[in-house]
Amino acid sequence: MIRLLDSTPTIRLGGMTGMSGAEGVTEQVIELRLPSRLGYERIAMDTAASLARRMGFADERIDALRTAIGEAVTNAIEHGNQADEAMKVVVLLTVRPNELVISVSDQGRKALEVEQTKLRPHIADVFQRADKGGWGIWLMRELMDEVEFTLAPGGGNLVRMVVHLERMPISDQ
Amino acid sequence: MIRLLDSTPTIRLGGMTGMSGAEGVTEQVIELRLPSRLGYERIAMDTAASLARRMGFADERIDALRTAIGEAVTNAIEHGNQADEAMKVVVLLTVRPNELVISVSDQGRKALEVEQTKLRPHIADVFQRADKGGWGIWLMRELMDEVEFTLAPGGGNLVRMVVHLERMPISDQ
Amino acid sequence: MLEDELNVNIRHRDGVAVIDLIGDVTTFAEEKINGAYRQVTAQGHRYILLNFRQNDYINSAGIAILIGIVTEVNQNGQKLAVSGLSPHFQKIFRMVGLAQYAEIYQTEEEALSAFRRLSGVE
Amino acid sequence: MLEDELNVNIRHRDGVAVIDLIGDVTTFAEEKINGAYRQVTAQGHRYILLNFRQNDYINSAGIAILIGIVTEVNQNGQKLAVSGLSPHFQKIFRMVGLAQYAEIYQTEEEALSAFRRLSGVE
Ligand SMILES: Nc1ncnc2c1ncn2[C@@H]1O[C@H](COP(=O)(O)OP(=O)(O)O)[C@@H](O)[C@H]1O
Ligand SMILES: Nc1ncnc2c1ncn2[C@@H]1O[C@H](COP(=O)(O)OP(=O)(O)O)[C@@H](O)[C@H]1O
Repeated sequence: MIRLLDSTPTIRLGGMTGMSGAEGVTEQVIELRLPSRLGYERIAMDTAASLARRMGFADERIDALRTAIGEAVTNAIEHGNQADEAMKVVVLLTVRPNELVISVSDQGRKALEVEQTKLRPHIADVFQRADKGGWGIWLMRELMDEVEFTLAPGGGNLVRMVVHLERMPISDQ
Repeated sequence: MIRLLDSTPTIRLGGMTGMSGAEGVTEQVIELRLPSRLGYERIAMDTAASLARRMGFADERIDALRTAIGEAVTNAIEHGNQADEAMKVVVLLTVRPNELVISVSDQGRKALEVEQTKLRPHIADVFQRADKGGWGIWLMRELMDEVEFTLAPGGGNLVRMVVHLERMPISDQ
Repeated sequence: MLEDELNVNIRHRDGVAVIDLIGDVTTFAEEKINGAYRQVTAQGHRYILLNFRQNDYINSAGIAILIGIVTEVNQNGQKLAVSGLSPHFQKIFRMVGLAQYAEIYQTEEEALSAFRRLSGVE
Repeated sequence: MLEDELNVNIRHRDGVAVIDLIGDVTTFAEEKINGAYRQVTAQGHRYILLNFRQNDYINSAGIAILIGIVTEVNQNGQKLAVSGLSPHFQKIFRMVGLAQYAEIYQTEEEALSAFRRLSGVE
């Protein structure tokens, strides 16, 4: 796997020894900490897009990633951190040979209920409601390969999303 | 100053209360932690460029910033952290009403000598040398408004660079 | 950069009210979009085109604003179309179901000729 | 994306060896650039054009490689020109002093016609 990363021209970025596990799985982690102010989600979107581009993701996957990470960070700012600018949103971008893992965590001023993570809004119903929102989490689920909600180590809300690189792995084992 | 930030359409990003000092100076800090592997400086360049663009910097200032931060992070990776991928390069981007402050720190596996921070290479001399390098720090100094070398809190090397936003400050004091 | 703000511009072409959305369609855009819609509605327009600019940022808060517009368009018996969306946002509009209530066209011209056919038939 | 790698391509136009540098000019580019230079030198070329692609990434390690090329160009009595640099890198080439040893042209065509005038005079 190390060889795959290093011989692939698209991944000048790939990990070598970074956080090697027992199985020789390699990954590299980028951490981004943002103030809880709307607008800063754009920085997370651009950083993730820059990374995904260099990993070799197709443009449409990058667009999907931009939208998903934008929604996750916006929720962390608005809901999880209640737009208290002193609170940080932490974005971890983990580069693996065949996937990019994105985790977005907040400081949990407001807890995310499990039911809220499973909503599938229908536009015809939404017309009847005063609040036309509620599309963010559903969009993340639709656009990413894996989406999972857990508690962050510090007690906040954490969304973990995975996008797979659609490239055939050439295993050297 | 708060008013300036909030009334300026180009700074949807500007700080409000983030790290307010006694004088009411406001700033917002973005932190980026990168693995010490060449190539990852591109992520720092793209993140800083994304931020600078939203702050309203002119394209040529953004190009200068990209080059300067790229050199600083490359040095931190190659020299300060000796390309040990487990070591982190920490980039702090501080958004102020009229400037962007960039600090890049490494874990100091190799100390940066004061004389090295003051070199002004001349190409005619460089032709005679086997090593044609040594342009990085000089480029940072040429391209940024302020450049300063100190020790990082953790003992590593720290470069602090400032770029001024060329927009007339409208003080409300 | 001004791209971070939404600028709204209203034009009238062939009996269609064209609302250009230049910039990002997020929560900050709400007043401007609703204001533009109310203005063309007060002018009695039945055909409305929301003309986006490729590659601008639209998020779920922006989608909620657009669903609000569709709600009123339906109540007021108007016809809404959209143009200028990137393929990514065309896909998202389809996923959300907005495409059932507002025809999606690549360009303003395509949307206008579709409105012409429609007004000829009606 | 392949843009992260440097691709080098050698063409011959009007007696000039044109070396296209497609991609990033950083420490990883050293072998390819030096290899291309040695190849055209072995072929006896006197006029060499390094043709960059606007907006690619060039860093100080790339500049060091180019200074290495200039050193050899001077020793071998060749003439070097560059084209395709963005305004930002034109500025940096001037700051570094590279512009004194390699004429900077906006486009390949401008560089080639300058070489034509030069070879006519010599
Ligand atoms: N990070 C979070 N912390 C706390 N609550 C959250 C978080 N993310 C989402 N929620 C809750 O889940 C709901 C649904 O989120 P979402 O689908 O993104 O739609 P919207 O943000 O438009 O309401 C939110 O209204 C909020 O109550
Ligand atoms: N972050 C750093 N940590 C330790 N040493 C450094 C650091 N940055 C620069 N240096 C030293 O300063 C010298 C000059 O740096 P620079 O001007 O960037 O040129 P180059 O990296 O091409 O040698 C380097 O060769 C290195 O010895």
